[in-house]
Amino acid sequence: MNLVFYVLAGLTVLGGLAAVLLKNTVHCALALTVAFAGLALLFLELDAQFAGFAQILVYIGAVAILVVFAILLTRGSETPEDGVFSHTWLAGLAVAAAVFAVLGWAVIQSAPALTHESAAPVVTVNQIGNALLGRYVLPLEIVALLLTAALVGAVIVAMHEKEETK
Amino acid sequence: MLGEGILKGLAETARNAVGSFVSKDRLTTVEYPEERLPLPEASRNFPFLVYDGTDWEKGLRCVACQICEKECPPKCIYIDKSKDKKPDAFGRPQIYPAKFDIDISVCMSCQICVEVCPFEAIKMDTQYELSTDDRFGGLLLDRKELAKSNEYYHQIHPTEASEVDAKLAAEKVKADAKAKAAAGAAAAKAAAAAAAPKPAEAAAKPVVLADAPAAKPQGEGD
Amino acid sequence: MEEGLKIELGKQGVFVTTIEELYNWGRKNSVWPMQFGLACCAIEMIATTMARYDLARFGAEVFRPSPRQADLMIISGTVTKKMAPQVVRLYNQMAEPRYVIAMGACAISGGPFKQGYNVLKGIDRYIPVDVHIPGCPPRPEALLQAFMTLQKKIEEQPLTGEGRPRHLDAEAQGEFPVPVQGEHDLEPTSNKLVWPLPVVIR
Amino acid sequence: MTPLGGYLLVAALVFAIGLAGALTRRNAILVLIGIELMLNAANLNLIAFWRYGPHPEALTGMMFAVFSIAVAAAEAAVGLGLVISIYRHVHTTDLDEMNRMKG
Amino acid sequence: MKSVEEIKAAIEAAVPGAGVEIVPNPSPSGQHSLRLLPSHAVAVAYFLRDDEDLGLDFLSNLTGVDHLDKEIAEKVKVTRQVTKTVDGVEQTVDEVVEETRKHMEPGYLETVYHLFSMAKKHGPVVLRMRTVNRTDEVELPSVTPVWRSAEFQEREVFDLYGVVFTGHPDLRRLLMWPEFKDHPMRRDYKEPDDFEYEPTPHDTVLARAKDHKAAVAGQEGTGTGL
Amino acid sequence: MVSTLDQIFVLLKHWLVGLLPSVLQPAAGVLLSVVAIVCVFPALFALTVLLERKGLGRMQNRLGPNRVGPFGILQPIADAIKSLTKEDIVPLRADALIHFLAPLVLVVAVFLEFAVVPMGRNMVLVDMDASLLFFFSIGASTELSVFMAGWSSRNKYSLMGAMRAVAQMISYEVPLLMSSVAVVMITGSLSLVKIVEAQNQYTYGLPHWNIFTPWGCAGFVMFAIAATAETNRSPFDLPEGESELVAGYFTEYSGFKFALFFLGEYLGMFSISGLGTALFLGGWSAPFSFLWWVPSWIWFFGKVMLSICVLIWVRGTLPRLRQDQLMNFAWKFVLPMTLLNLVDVALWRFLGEGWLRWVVCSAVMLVAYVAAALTGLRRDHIGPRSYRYAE
Amino acid sequence: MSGSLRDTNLEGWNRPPVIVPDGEGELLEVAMGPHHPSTHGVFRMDLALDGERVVRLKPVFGYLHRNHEQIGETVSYLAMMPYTDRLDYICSLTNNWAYALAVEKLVGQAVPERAEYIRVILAELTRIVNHASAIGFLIQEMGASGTPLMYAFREREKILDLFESLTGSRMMCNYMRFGGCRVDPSAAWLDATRKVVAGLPQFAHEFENLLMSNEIVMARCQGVGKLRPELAINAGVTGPMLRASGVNYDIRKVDHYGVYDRFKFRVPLGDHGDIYDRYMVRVLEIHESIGILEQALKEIPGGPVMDPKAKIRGFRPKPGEAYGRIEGPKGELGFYLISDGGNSPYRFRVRPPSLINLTVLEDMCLGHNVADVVLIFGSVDIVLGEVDR
Repeated sequence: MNLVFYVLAGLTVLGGLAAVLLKNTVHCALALTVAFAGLALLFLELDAQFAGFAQILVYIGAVAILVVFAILLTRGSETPEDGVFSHTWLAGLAVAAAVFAVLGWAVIQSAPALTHESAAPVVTVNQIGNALLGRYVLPLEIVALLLTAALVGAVIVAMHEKEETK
Repeated sequence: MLGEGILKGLAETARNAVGSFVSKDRLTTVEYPEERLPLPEASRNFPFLVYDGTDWEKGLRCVACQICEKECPPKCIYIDKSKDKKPDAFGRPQIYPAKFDIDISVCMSCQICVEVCPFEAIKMDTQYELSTDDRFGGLLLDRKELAKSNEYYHQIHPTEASEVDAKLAAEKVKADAKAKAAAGAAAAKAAAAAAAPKPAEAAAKPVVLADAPAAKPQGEGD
Repeated sequence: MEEGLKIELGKQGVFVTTIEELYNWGRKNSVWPMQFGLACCAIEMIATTMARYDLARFGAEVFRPSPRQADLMIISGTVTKKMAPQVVRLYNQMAEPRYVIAMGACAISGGPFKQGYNVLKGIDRYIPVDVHIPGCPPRPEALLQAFMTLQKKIEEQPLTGEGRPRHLDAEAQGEFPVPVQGEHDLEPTSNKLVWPLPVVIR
Repeated sequence: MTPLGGYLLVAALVFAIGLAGALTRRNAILVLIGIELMLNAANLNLIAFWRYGPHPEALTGMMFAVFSIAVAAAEAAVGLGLVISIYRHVHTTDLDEMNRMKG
Repeated sequence: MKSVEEIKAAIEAAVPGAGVEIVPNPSPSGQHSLRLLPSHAVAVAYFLRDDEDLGLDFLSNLTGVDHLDKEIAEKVKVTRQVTKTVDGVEQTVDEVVEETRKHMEPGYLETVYHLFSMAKKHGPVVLRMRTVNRTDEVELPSVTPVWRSAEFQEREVFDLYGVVFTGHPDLRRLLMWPEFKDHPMRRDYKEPDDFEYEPTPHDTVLARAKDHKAAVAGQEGTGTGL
Repeated sequence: MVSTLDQIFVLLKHWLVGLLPSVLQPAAGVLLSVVAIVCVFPALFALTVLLERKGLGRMQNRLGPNRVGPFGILQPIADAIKSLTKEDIVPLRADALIHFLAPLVLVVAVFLEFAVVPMGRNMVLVDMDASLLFFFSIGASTELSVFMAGWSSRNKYSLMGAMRAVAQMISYEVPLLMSSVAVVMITGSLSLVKIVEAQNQYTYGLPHWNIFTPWGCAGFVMFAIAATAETNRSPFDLPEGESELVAGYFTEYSGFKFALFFLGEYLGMFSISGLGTALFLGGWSAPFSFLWWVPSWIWFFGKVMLSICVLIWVRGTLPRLRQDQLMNFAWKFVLPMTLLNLVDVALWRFLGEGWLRWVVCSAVMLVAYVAAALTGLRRDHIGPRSYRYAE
Repeated sequence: MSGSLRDTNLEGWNRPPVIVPDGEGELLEVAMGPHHPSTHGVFRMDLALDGERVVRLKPVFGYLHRNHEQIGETVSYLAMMPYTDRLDYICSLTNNWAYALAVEKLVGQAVPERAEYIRVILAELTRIVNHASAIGFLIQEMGASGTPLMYAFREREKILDLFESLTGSRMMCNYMRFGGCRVDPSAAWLDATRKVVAGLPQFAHEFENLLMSNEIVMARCQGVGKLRPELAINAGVTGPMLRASGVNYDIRKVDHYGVYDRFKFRVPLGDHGDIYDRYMVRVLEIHESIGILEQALKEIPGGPVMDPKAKIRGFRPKPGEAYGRIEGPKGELGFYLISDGGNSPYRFRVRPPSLINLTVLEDMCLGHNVADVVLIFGSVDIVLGEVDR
């Protein structure tokens, strides 16, 4: 627990808050990237180099850009006149608050049981690679299958649209 | 094959880049303020007025006939005819331009004034370094700024100037002969008839003759 | 700084300069023109940037298509009444310090076409012009010479006091009103602040 | 507080923010943004547990997180693709309106 | 290439009632033209384009000409009855008197078409049409459906001369801005007063300067610099 | 002596850091390296801009800037003074904050990329295990700044430029990554330092650079194409294609923000050239073993400048592609070729030493290239034509 | 020419159907110009885009409308000659020729043989200048940072030097007169011209090397902006653009004006009518022009360059009218003059090839990309001075 942690945590939370609260959707998307960056830095703080960089590469490099593209393609950046929150926003907020209360209570309750500092594990990319193709080869294959399915699905959706416009 | 054309193009630019260090053909830049390309003889930019002799005011060939003013397509010449006559470079009394302005901010360098001038008085200059930040003062040339000597004319358009000189000399010879004849005739007349017109008028006559073409186009212009 | 002292220091290998000189040197040597051609003179302007005349030697070949990044607007050709509002708008979009060269007769006064119903009789009716080049079209050398005239003008500008450049003058006009295309003519027919009625010579 | 507790709290907070966003926003894309935040919160938990767990050298948590990132990318792509394709039909990304139009 | 007379005959055979007139051209160019009636012009145009022998598939040039109202003064010999005292008796005598009569010939706007054939490589065939007058009845049929090349040229004639082409799909001003009201190529167009100052004034400019001065003086009550 | 010269910057740094109390030493070391990077590359940028302008000039039979200072070398300084003092315009309707942040994000991200590029023996700011991944992940965030610039300007041309840029950068990032993965497969490490060291070996005095293998050569070509597209250089400079989109995403930028974009673009070029150098051209290693005595950083910067020169040369020659052609090229040609290249690398690895692997691997890539190029051209009916004449 | 007009339905507006996917709301409206880097000056296109695809294109003219025709009706016949220089300001000499030809037709003026040869030489040099710079600008618009344009202008400078030493001005030559030419070229000038012409094939070769087989140029140009011959004829398209669509129509061959029937030259024709054909037809025409120049320079006869009976000042044609046209580098350049006997024409009309060639701009651009629009526009090869006059 040091200053760096607090700064990063603050960055992440503020980014997240901005991402859900701001009116302009593009601003939301950019705030989201701030939250992603904060999280990635938290990963680095946790000595998970590979996961951190993967987080930046995938989330900032791809997901955030995709979101931005989607916003532009759907003209979602225009703020509707009758508010940006749905009419059931109160219920949603209540649910979220309840969830946070439960989670927070659980974390604080179990705090004494949680382990303290341990030595930073040294994880090389080599190890990750070996683990991926060794112990975790099945999940890897499944994820690969999933990604392929997603790819094919996306392509089919796009092609379908094209035919329709013609 | 894909990429072949691209490689050809790359080779071409490389040849030019390398060539620019060795051959003058491939490095065509003329570093302007220090070195300048010689202007061809026919080159033209803005008109100027030729004067003979040394005194520009006296030697202007222009007799303010206003043909160029009428013919100028963009109407950038302004001439005020003098009321009186002054002797020109050859001592003949002549109408002269009291005012001769050319607005070079309008002039289109077409050379039509030169073509129509019957007195070889207006010619094209090659001077092009005229840029200025003074909108009116710098771009409205008056008589004094326009007047350039015949020597200068010889310098910039040597062939043309010599032709013009020869032509003028021939005309002068003709005019002199005529004048002499006229004077002779007048003298004879005077001798014949005791009451003679004033000889000065007779002497001035050739000039009026030379002026004659001016009268015609003036009527045409409008 | 005194000139004498400066020369003396220069002799001893110490080069002294003032902020003013450095600033003027910088902007003088990096005048990026806007990629903006109007008519015949534009071809000569292009010819000036080409191999034989090579405007690049003065560091000015960076023709920026966007007015935001350009320093110099070369009005190369006839400005028609239909085009004039756009020219003024473009000038307004340029960032200070900005300069204008009126290239050729048409840009200065309407030139040979000035009697026409759709031709603006000189762009300096609406925007301030720094250098005028007469000619129809001016030779590329004339444009180079005008460019050097402009550089000289920049170099000699004091940064404070009388005669300081417009962008350092808080009271100077920054944006110029864009004329409106009316039913018969542009309205107004000139910007009286830029183009006061000249003193009549005759 | 222990470091792990801190991370877990941050993760819980981010998760709650994401949930709130997903539940309260009307714009479909912003709902997706909320979901992404929730996923990320989960990833933070995984990494934190791996780091402070008993066997960091086993790489389990980290692997889980990496897989989760990969899956999340697929999810985002498909989700956004669906939003865009729905948008082409109904010309809105407003979930309330989509609901009203049924179609 | 057929002569103008032959073309006229062919048109009249193909389009009954076309009412084609030959307008001779006295210049050495010998490009005589045919004047069409606006009511039959499009039919004639289709005929000219599609006819096997003519095949005038290429409308090269289309332009307008403005003819102002003309005051025509002609000398007419009139026989008048004059009462004269002839031989002391008042008599009514017929007398032939030459008299200048002035009458206004209404002006009109004219369009001229130069047609060529790309397939047969001949031409030009010159057509012309007239409007009724210059003010309110200025409509002519558009030939854009026949020859696309007329599209912009007709717009230009509309812009500069004010001829309204009926049947043109997109008749807007071409060269001047849309708010502009006048037709500047008409011979009676008067330019707006934007005079400022001319260093080399000439007759027309001086006249405009005078007008300008008067206008400004009338507006502001003070004379300006000029 | 030779090794001192080679390590002169490292020694200098150690000496300077050694002057400080030991508590501050690690931080000071990093700071010093950062300062060095922040100073050296902008200077290189100035030099490159001048080189580009003069080089293009030479290709076009003219001289290029030569008036400001001797041979025009002060030209970049004048440009810098002008750009930094020029008025900074934020359009009225623009999103001022994002408009301001965009160039900063770009420059910061690009500077970060230099952290992992080895610029000489022992000359790397951070020698981390996953440095290649770091490089790509930081590179990915430059796209965001481009988008921010285009979107916040509220200009149609800017927005279109930004969309093009982002689409192009995403498309070419995949082949860029894939072609680098080939090297990773051979070296077995994501660390750029290790990758360079693996290439710093010589047989008969010739280096073991990756480019001198069939897969490496193909990979390098693909990498070069993708890198050109990634940095928006001609012939892939569509996002700022001035004949179509005025100035692309930075149309509305003026003054120092524009200068930052300009800087960011060139720094991107340096960093990606540095990466390519490290991956395929042997990084800081000498091209021949007998040249071992030349300091390593000279080789590195020499190679980077060489690739920059090639980029300038290409820029001076080629027109640009169209957006859809660009995308097709990425997805239908470059990406399949890089994927095939991975197979090729695997073959190389398993065929073991000997002539066989040279033949097989070369044949695979060549055949694939010819087949792809021919079918591509035939599909689009593109090719030279003959013309007929009428008398 | 393939097919006759009757086979195709050309009634009015049969443009390719425009698919607007989901109503107009989706379209992005962009006004390209009047200040845009690739509009060759001050031209504006109002585009409606679906993504990057063009679904509507309306050209807007008049930003360089300099009232040429009105000026022509107020100044004398001779004074109009320098104004014609400024019509198509890249090819002033062909403009001179077209105007001189129209006036000569109007008054029945004959031209001495030597003057005809000089006119041919100057016109073909102008054609080379125009085509080279048109290709240069086209490739420039394709994004080639100016190198081909620089090469084109390098050659142009050489030709402009010739123009200047003959006529006195680089661009605005004002050289031709009714009944001949203003000055007689010296033998030295002809020699210099021969030298320049001898160097031209090498330039053309270099240009071709740089561009002709370049894959990027081919990919950008082939199959883009196709123009059918029927539409081209109907829309009055002329010049290289028409010939690129496969229509054999060259006024030099059709009208036999000047002395063109004495030279052997061929007319290159394209088969596809796309940008690449337009570009290649221009390249091939450069070669043909070089051929004509070589023949003309070899055969040029002596004699006067001006009909001695021709009048310069006080030129008042008898009432009548004439339409004279030549094959300008951009297409059919015609002048239509009506004389009422005064010293300025009653009606002075320019038939601008550039303007009329733009009639089909929208048809060629629909369905293509913005980037293609720029190229298609560039391949039309216009000069705004002539479009707007």
